Amino acid sequence: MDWGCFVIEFLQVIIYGIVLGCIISLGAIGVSLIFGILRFAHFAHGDMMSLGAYFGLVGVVSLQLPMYAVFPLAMGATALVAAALDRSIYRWLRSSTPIIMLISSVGAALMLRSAIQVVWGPDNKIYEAGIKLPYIFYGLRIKPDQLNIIFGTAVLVVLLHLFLHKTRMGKAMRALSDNMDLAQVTGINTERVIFWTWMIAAAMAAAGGIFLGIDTRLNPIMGWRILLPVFAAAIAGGIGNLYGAVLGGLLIGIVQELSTMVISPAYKPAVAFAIMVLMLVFRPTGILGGKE
Amino acid sequence: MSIAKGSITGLIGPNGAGKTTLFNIMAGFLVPDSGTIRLEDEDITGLPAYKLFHKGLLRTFQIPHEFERMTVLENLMVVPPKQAGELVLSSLLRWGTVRRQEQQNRRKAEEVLDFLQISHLTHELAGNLSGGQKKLLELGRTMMTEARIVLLDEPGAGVNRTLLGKLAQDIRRLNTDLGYTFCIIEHDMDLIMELCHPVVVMAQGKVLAQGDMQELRNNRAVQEAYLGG
Amino acid sequence: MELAGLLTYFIFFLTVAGIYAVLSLGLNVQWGFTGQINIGVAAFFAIGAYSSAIVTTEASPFHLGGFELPFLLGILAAMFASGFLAFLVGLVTLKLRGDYLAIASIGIAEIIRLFLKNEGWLTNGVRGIPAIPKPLSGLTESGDALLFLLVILAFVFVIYMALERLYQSPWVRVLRAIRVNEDAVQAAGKNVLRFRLEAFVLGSVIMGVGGGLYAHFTTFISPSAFDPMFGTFLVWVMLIAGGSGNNKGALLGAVIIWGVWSGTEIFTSRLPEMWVTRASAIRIFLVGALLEFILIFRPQGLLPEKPPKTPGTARSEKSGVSPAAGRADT
Amino acid sequence: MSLLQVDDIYGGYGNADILHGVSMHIEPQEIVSIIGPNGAGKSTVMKAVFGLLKVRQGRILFNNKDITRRRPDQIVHLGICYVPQEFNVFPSLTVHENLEMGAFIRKDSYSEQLDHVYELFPPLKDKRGQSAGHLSGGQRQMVAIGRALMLNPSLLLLDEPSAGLSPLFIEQIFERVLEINKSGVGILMVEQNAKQALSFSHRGYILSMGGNRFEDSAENLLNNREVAEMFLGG
Repeated sequence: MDWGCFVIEFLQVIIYGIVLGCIISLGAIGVSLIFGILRFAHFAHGDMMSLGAYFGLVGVVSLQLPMYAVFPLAMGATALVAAALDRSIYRWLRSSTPIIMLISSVGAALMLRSAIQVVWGPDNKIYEAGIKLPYIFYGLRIKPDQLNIIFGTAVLVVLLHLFLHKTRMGKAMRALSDNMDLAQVTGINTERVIFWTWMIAAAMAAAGGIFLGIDTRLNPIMGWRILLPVFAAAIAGGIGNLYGAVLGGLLIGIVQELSTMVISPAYKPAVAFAIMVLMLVFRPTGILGGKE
Repeated sequence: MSIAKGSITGLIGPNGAGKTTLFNIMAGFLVPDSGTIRLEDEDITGLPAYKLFHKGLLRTFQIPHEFERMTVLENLMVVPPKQAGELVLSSLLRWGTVRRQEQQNRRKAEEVLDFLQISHLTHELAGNLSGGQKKLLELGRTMMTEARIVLLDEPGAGVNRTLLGKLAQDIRRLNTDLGYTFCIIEHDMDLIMELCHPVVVMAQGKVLAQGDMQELRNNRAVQEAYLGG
Repeated sequence: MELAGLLTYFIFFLTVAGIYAVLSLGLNVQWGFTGQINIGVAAFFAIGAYSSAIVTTEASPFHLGGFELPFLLGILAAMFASGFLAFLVGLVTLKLRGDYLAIASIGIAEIIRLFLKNEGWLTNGVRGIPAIPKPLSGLTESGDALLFLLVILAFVFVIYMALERLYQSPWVRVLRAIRVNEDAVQAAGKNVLRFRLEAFVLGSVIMGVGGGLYAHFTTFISPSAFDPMFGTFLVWVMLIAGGSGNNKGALLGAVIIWGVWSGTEIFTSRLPEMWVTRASAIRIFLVGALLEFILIFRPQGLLPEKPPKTPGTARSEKSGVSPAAGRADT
Repeated sequence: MSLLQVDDIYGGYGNADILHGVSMHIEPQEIVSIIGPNGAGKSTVMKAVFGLLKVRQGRILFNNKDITRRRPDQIVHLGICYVPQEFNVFPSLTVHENLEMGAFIRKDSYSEQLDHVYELFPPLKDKRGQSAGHLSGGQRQMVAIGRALMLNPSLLLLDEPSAGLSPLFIEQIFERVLEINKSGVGILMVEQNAKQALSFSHRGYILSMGGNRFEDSAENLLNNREVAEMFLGG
């Protein structure tokens, strides 16, 4: 292979990595938000992504809605499920240890996944049949879907940034993430903020799930499979730090895809794991520095 | 600063003077940025806490670190070093040895409880003790092994008057009978006065003065440190 | 005939429950005694199964093998392999906070799963390893299943007794102390990391045994047998339902939850055709709900942990009058 | 009628009491300091008033309303604000956002109050866009006090406002506290820095071992030999 080809190939892989990174980022943002405020690793987050993807399926296939209308619908529906989950399960365990919360989120993950299987069945699903032709720039192929994913993620991250910095509830969320006790003595209704945190985290997860469904296929275990990269991204970026989560997501996505140039693609998830372990051992606060 | 062998050295100073930080460094819970710590001429700077323990340097905590879901007896029996039963295989295979050691340790623990006069609490869960009793238990844990020097972090905090008197007595008895060296952080000046000689005053991360409590009380700088500029 | 069928089913039920009991006893060492969260039980289970299978099977062109070692050496290999894996994982992760261990452990499980699937030379990939010898088979005409059940029960019994003895030992006493307050254990001169690592490895070794037993029971293993649902979550629910920290609880949980699981199968198999395919999902949903229910309403499980009796010549035990002693022992 | 009245309270964390019968009262528009040796339970009294720990026995009245055992978020609504000693700002929020958080529960417009706070602490105005975590200790204390003022409270609880500050800043902070008081806010303050605190308080309480030891006008306490000695035992 000559040098030019190699560069093209390399850039091509980087593009795939960015697409995957965007999807991972959207999950990692939620994991990071929840950890920042509730101090536990939310193991049901991947399955929330799956749920979002399937709600998207309802919008696309059953309701025949255009994609831009599907997103708010699926994100809203997933947010409601998250809120219900918090009200019915997590809230009762808030006073116990983060470890118990973690175990209960594993239970919640099981419930979400099996609920998806019951409703939609265990088979692979896709949003749209047919192959779209990629655009080609200087030999680089990029599909319209992939552009949409990158663009959509950027829009969502900007919206989230605006929410967190311009709205009262967003600022309160950041305040809670800084110091829950101080927020309490300031008179902030922490339960309400926590409620909103769940909704936002779940909405982001839903969007990530739909993108994942667009990029690959839908199946009930898709969320569980991507949970490890999502955690790895949140940790690599500095858990509790949103921009870190985005950066971490892109890092994990790109390195995972690049790794396929050297090792068997089957071991992609192992790469995420390796980055995470290296991070934990050498720089536990993550790239941008997170909470403890 | 130095702590003389066989002394009961008091460490006092206003809040934020850095006393507990100093303790944490001496006991191996924090690593100093610079400087050295020596235990009888041996450099122990930066050694982890569990290694210092085996060199005879023990500590207690300001907020009692009891094992709350374990009985008082178990709390004490965790401490003795080199227990055969702490190895999985010997627990399984050399049960006789382990049992014998356990009996020894148990006797030792019972002696300690007798010494502290809390043997009626032997089988109580440590979490159910009062604040003062927990302090005694902290002290008791240091008695389960041969110690050269014991760092006590506010043994008197939250302890009522009667129990405090007893605590003071126990510390003195340990000092005279068993030859323990103590270094005590304490805010209760009565306790310091009763027990400690010499007393070291710290303020803003530095040693301000050292000497007898009587002298220190009349020391201008010390008064200032406490009352504020 | 009806009765014989029932008996066969009963033997099968107990055999599987026994294997699960081994897994949940192993998890009890990690979570119950020490407070370590291992969400990759399936990995150690699988490693155990594959190790034992590989060293005991006849030569095959599809996977590594041909050692034809006896069953007990297979189990030994299973113990060694899963223990070694646990040692490596532990070295890296045990210094970190508990939730990081949890995250790392799902990573390990994922990697092991990929490994078993993709390294065909070793494991025959997704097609799995067949013809794993079953010990004591062929000795009687129809009693193979029963004999194997006895083997399993013997393992459960030995592991249970060993753990009960350990529970009385200074070793577990230190583990329980670490769970409550690590700093104070440090101050008492114990190398906390060493104890944690030992607990993690011991727990995983026991899970490895469970894997080995499973391989010889089914005589055929493939990666799909070790999915997280059966390999990890069910074990967690068993331990938490039975009572974390209590070995009897781990046994009881294994039997009861396996009972619930098999019981719901009888129920779901009567569902209308279109629902049968989804029945397993419904059952998993119920297991998840059961876990939440227990965590919220009875976090200590059916048989709560209780402090072990301290050995020694207790004066209070001799005289038997101390009221405090009475309270602590009940 | 006292603004705040504390009647013989007992309480602490968990089972062990730290307070053994503390009583005090604060009149409207008064500055009252609580001083005493370390471990006397000074901060604990304040936390008890603000509902941050268990009061086992005794009564706390605010404007004649019983607030014993109310939660902090309820107490805030009644017009008491609390400034903790440590970790009293949201470090990743800007100065401005910190102040906004202080007014979180206000439904009405608070821009006037915001201007008032910036007037009171001019340095904050220049740093309004900076994250509070990057401020100096003194500025952080200003943010913390400013945040508490956003609700226009009638009683302000300050837990060691001078802790860890350089002398210059201590003076500045105390001056501001005096000014806040002049605008009609009652102030209850825990202080290590006994002399300076008393020098601008109306009255003071001296605690020791979780109970009242002395209560007097600030002036008398300052000149009391016994008080000075008490800090050093005896």
